[in-house]
Amino acid sequence: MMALFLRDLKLSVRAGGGALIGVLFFTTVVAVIPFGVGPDLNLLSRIGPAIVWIGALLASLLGLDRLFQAEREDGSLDILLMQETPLVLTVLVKCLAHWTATGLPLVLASPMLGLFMNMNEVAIGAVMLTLLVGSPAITFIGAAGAAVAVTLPRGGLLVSILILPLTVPVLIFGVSAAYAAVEDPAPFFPPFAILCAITLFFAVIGPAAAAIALKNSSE
Amino acid sequence: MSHAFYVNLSYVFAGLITAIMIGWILLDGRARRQEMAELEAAGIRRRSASPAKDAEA
Amino acid sequence: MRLKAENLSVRRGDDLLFSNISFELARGEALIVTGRNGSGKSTLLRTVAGLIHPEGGRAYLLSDGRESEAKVPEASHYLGHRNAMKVELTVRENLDFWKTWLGDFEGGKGLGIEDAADAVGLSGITHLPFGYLSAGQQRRFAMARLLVSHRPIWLLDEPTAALDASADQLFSGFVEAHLKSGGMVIAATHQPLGLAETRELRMKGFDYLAGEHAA
Amino acid sequence: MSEPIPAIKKFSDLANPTVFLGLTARIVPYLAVLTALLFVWGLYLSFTTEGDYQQGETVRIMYVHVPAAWLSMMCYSIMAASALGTLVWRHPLADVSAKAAAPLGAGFTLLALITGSLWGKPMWGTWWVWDARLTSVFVLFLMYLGLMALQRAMDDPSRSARVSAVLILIGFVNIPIIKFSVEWWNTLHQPASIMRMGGSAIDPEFLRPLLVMAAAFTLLFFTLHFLAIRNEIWRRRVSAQRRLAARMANREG
Repeated sequence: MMALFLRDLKLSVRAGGGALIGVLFFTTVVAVIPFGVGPDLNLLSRIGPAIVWIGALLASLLGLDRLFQAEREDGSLDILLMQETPLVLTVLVKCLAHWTATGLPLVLASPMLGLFMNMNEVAIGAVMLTLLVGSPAITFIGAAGAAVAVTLPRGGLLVSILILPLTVPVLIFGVSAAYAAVEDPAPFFPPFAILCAITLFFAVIGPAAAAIALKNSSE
Repeated sequence: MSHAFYVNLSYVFAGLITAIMIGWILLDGRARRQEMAELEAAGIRRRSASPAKDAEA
Repeated sequence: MRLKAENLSVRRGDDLLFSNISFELARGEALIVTGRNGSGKSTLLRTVAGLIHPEGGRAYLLSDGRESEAKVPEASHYLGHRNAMKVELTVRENLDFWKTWLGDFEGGKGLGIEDAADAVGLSGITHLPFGYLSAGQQRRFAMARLLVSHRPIWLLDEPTAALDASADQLFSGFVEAHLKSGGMVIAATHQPLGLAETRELRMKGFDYLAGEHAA
Repeated sequence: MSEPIPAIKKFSDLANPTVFLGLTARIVPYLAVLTALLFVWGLYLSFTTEGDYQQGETVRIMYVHVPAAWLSMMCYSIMAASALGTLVWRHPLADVSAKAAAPLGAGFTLLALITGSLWGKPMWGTWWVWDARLTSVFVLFLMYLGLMALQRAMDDPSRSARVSAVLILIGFVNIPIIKFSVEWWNTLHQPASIMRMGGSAIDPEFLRPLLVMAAAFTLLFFTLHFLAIRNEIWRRRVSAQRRLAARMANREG
């Protein structure tokens, strides 16, 4: 399992700077918002957590369609499927490697973008924490979508469209937890706990669905 | 927070970023050197294995 | 140990691609699957490998006359049209990954990476990225995957397609050695593999005679 | 790698990577020592001079912020010159130079942004504002990252060279915008005070450490750039030799 994790990590580092492109996309998406809404610092700090979250959500969808497609194209998928190792576990490890290579850099880049959105220190910390907890959920759902679309020749866009509605709960609770940390009346913990629960839930459901889809994908 | 804090922090960041750049360049150079040594080793072995063929080429 | 397939049928769309194929292989035996394009050679191999769910029938392992716990896919190497190697990684990283990932099936031990590279006649370039190699070299390292981890059954789909004559011979040597050490081979091919004693299963498309040549 | 250094006989020999590597091996040690000495002097000066009566201690941030900002633009100019070299003269080292400079430029731009933020917080009360100067420097940072991603995405250097050269030249529009943004638009950022018509407006008390630090950073950049070019030349040699090794293995096998 460790071998698979390390291999996937190596691949995403070598193949054209995957993490760099994700972070760049994230930064650019967030950076165009002030041009759209105007450089009003109060407004920016109010919408900041939501913008950073949406940016991270979109950026983490970027490389997902390649998760299994690349394996399929060179035939590795067949051999991975033939092993008795539970396929769910294989998918889970692939998801974790993908998240480490692309999701974690987004989390690390988020404080800088928080500053650009004129958020205060507490809000930045909250966004970073919620992203750290919530972004794996996006990868897990994405794995299911990627597995469904693995046989399609142009699955890339379809994966994003399939997944985006499913990530809405993650977005809702991630953003509301981040806001709760800043605005006094709302408590931070309940939405954060729900976010954790969603991630754990998808950590089970996503790989399981992906495994079923992959099992039935080969023709 | 005192102004000294910001001043020191900015120098710390300056040190950090230059250290990362220097470290990356040195490590990158070392990795390339090692790759060239590896190729050199492979090349020498190939030459000694079939000297005639290499002389033609 | 024996490999047994009973009444395999596979449906594609509305048609049956083939039906009721049965065969049995003992240690040291090879089965060559021949037939024109589209007759379902590849599909048969993928079915045995567990990658396609058959419409009917099944393949299983027999040990000591009883059905073994081990499944056919775990006991098999599958060498398809594609090499299952990452072009971004070096040959050694690729083979190393497959060696640790696949492990060894009981009753044998795979070669080391360098020994396997030596066996395919390409020692000394395992530090190169896989993508730098020519198609023929890539195919040879794909064969090396069969050597680094032990599997009693080899499922080979057009194994010699991208190979020149000398590599062809090399590969026949591997297959023969594998058979001698008690392995089993099922190969789909147009060209003869140059094996001395083999049985043949001729796929004729839908109007074939079920398992006529198979034991 | 201690390769014999061929004598430079013709001007065109400078284009020869081997000559360049020899030159680098000879020059870089001196450059590195000089850089270190300048940094020692500059750091000593910047921590011993008086604080500004308006800005207090924070003026010391200037001694890193201004050199970093200066380098972020100089680095891009060097890349633009290299891009011209690639497109017009097809100089073999030009693309190597541009590729080696991009990560350095990104690093110094990031440093300028960070130190600017750290200066802005106590002075303006905010880490960041979307004004012309800051935004255009941020765009510069994004361009560096984009160029790095582009250069990395393409495997074949000869193909990526011209594409990224074109992109670099298009992006050069941003440099005058950065330079003059403080004069064209009203911004929070203070206008340039060292290089402007009618002499420097800065107190010599601050000018000396600033100039020493600027020199130190500039030399640091050149040292690193030389080394990065060397690494890139080596990387391409390794890649070429690997292809050769693959071909030779085939012939023998």
